[in-house]
Amino acid sequence: MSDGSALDHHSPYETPLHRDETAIAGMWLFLASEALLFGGLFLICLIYSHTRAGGWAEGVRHTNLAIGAANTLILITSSAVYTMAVEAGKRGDNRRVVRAGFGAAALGLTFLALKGGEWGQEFRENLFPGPHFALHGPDAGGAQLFYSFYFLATFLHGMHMVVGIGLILWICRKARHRAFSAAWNTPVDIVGLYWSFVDLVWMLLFPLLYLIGRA
Amino acid sequence: MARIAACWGMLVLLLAAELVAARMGSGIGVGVLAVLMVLVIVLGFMQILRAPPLAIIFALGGLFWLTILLALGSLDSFTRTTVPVHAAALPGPTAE
Amino acid sequence: MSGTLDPTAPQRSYLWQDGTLRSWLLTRDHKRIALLYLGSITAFFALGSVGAALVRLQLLEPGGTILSDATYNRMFTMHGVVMVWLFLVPSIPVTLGNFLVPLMLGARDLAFPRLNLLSWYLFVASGLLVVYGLFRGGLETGWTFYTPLSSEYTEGRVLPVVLGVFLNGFSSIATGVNFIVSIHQLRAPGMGWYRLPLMLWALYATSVIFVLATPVLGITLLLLAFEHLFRVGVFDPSLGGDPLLFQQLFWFYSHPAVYIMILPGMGVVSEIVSTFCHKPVFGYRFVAWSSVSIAAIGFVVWGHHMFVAGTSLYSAIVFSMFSFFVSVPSAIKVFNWLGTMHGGSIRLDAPMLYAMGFIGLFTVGGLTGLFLASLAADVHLTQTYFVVAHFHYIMVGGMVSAYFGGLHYWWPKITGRMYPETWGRLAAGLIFFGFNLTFLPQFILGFEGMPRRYATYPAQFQVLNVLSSAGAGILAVAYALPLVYFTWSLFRGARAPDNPWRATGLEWRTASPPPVENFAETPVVTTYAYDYAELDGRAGPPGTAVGGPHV
Amino acid sequence: MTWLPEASAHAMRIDLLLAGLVVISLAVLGLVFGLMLLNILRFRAGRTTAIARAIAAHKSWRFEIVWTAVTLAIFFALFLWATQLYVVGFRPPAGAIQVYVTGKQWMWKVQYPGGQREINALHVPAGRPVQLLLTSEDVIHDFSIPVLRIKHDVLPGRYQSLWFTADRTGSFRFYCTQFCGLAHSRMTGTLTILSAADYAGWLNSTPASGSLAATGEALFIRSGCSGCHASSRYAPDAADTSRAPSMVGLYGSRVVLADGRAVVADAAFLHDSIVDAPRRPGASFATEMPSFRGVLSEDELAALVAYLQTLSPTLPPSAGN
Repeated sequence: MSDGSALDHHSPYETPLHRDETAIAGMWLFLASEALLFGGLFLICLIYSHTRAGGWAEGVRHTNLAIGAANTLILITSSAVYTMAVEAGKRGDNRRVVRAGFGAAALGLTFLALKGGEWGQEFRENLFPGPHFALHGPDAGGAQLFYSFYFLATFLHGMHMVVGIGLILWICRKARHRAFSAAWNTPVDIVGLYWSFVDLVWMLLFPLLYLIGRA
Repeated sequence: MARIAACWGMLVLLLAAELVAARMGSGIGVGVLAVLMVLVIVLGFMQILRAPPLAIIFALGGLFWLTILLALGSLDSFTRTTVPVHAAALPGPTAE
Repeated sequence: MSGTLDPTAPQRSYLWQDGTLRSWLLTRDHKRIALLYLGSITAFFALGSVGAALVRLQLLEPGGTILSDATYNRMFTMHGVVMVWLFLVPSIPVTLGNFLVPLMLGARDLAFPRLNLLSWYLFVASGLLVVYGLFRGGLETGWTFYTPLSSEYTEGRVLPVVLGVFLNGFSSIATGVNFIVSIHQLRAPGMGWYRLPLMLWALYATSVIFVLATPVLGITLLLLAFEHLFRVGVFDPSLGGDPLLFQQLFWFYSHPAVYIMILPGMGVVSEIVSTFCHKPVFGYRFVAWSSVSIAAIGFVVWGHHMFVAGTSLYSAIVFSMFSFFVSVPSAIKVFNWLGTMHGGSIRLDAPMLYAMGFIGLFTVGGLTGLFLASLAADVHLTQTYFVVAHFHYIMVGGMVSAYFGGLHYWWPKITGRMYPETWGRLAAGLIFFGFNLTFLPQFILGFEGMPRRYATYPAQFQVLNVLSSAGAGILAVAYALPLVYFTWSLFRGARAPDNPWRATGLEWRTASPPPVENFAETPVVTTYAYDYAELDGRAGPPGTAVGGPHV
Repeated sequence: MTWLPEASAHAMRIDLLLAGLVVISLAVLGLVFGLMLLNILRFRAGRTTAIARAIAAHKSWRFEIVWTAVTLAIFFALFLWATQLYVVGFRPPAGAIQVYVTGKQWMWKVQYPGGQREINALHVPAGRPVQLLLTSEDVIHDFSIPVLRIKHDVLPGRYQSLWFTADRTGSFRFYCTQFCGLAHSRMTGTLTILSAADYAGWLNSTPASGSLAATGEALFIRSGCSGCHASSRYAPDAADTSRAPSMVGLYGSRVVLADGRAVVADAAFLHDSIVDAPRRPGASFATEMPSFRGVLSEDELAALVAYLQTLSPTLPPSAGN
């Protein structure tokens, strides 16, 4: 794909358009697969937030809403900024791709930094499940289930963020070498799909981890 | 550019509404708003309607199977009657 | 293999275009990747077979003298994990599928060639990780990893094995994405959906399961790894967690995985039966759509693994009903294969023998599946040797027979050499006999109540166990035979013509073995998939078969 | 090998269902193999004349509808039949005897309403409904009684119910059928179905709880003795002494040692034999007993010896060693 709009000799495609459409469809299929990956987590949440409602809600109340809400705002903005890169890519404007890409990646890193701070605080407060778990009482078990879920879900989402930031930086590097043109910008588009998907997952995790059951 | 700004604005408003709904204790309200946010992202940022038709099929397929997972996966837990064992009861009740 | 290098071949086949090791390891050619896969899964098949052999040897004696309990438990776990994830799930899709999908579509390659190579590397990495875990420390949880045994009570090497299987999932997803997108986007001009060979319908359905079920296994194993690492997690009963939730998630993948294993086999059998009857597949559209409906309904039956696990009555009833539904499309396929044979011009070459073995053994497996879908019968039979026999009939009797049939059938195309026919038939017969001797007694053992995964057993079960072990010995010899004569044929086999079986299908329209680009020019499809009249017209009147289709 | 007996009316109903399934399966198998054979005989290449194949290809949908409909109908009938027998398991009758069964790696602890306890053994009366309340102390086990055609997984943290009305006296085996770790295959026991009078007698003669012998019985399982030594008169494998001598009736019997001496197996002999197993002439056992010196404390040895003494019920237990 490094040689831009031309098809290389081994390519199984008729035309560049055919190839690009195929790549985008392939990405959507991969995202469908990813949706099922997070689907398993959502199932856990759906069940325990009903069968262990008390402990679950107690866990929700102990999350840091300020950081969570700030992170949501950051991620919304990051996704919007990267979508600008996609638009710039469509026009073949490599400079804007670089600028928007770096902006989106920086916001992503901010998200991770805040998340890391939140984790650190939670570790200090002994909210990581285990024998020294901070919460006691009849609902402590459910709260531990919540925090197992919380740490795994945020870890998995964080890993997706790391991969996404890596992909964005890769796009920026290519764009600096003026790799994209109005005729060929599929990688920018595909990374955009992935980044928006990571954003989308957070839009569902945020209410599940911070809001529902809080009041 | 205007599209992106509009979507961003909508998402921020929805986030604010979500926080208000959470304060009021309306779990359903929060859920509806979250789904709206997802829709804004899928339609506005990912532009699914302008993707190849195949992409729409794949997305709907993923959604369908996700529904199966959630519906049938939770069927058992929501229809089960569980008799929990309390730690004190483990050695066995002496009088029945 | 350089002994068969033939520089005088008229076309530069994919095999000898560039013989360096580097060119093989960095290849993007789907045909070479298929061969890389073939080598790897053969090695894993051998490894899994060693596990099976040790298990069967141990069970010769009620007291189980050759292995300790701990070793026995590790061996059946090793057998299960290796066979399921490193052989059965990938088997047909990654070898025959990788090789054939572009050829059958009339395309130069799969949609994402580099992703395809990546999937092989992921597969090898996952295999090595699993093998490392299984041999450095071992694991004794069974391939199902039920919590809390696997998370909090085992001393085994859960992490490497689970992470290996997790990686393996990404390899599956990559293959699935590649197949689905290729079948949508890379069909040759004129090849409509109803002109696709049934093998492609089957692989498409398989890929849907790859893409949509595998991620759920991934998240399940991550949750398990978390719980094992920190000794506390979402399935932990001491916190009020529900270990059955692990089973729900696990079987959401692992039941459809059974259809990952069997659907490609059905595709292979459809191709073979049609070719060796020289007749279009009876009820093409029904066979095609039955693949899709098996994949779809296969997603909603997983609960039948849990009828005695403590799930609710409603859940059990719903899943039992769906389980009956899923066997309808399978029955449709069996009847249609028989309908294809009716009025055909049947040749009993080795691939056809394997295909008929598949039909017979798969039918037994499917029918005994009804026993297990029937709620009250399942209560008595589940978790006994009845279940062991049932799924071996599907996976080994069915799937492995189809895999061997497919290997024989496409061997001339893959290597450009014919295998020795007599040996092929002998091996097919021996596999059928050895298989039945191994697993028929296990149905009775299961009814009698012998639980599975027992290192020792009451003496009353010994006779049937000895019979079963004897069958396993025969089966081992039968599986080794093809390895020997396939290798022999690479050097001494007769040169294969382009279309040795007088089959339809685009893969037979190119050279054996195919050139790197697959086709000299993009083929154009003008007729449906199994048009033997058109084929015979093109090739002139058939010389070998008297009963050719002159209408 | 004898056919698996049916020890309840429910077991008979399950066998009827299984028989129905077998009949249907054999019919379908006969059809499939028969058609395959017929086709091969009639349509071998070179043996047949051209038949109007095109017709078959175009008229296929009628056949498809027919065999799809027939299969569906049969399946639905089977579904109803099997489900109705399964639902019964969820409705234990009022007034059933409730017995608590706890699974633990790798043994079954059984406790009766009157306080009697047993390890790896379950005594029930014939003709009266019995409800087992099952739970586990560690991993998932499964309590399976083949002669009653029932089983249920045993989960930590909650009770599962399994009920039956046995109608045939005798001793049968039950198993753990959910893989539970190292000694999974040793986690079996004996179900003894007694007549109502025998059951009452058994309840009276069984000590209620906490005796030294009961502790010893638990040790006998936990230390791995039960893996090789038979210890139950009623167990189907009581006669199986291929691995090690049976403990039933050992106490008080005469034992010939390697040097030809014959001694009476008294409490001291049992104690010393556990610590260092004696060689016996002419006996070839599949396993060799390890030394338990330093493995078991004296308290534990005393309990074990007390337990072994109860396996020879005709003799009075000694006053310990």
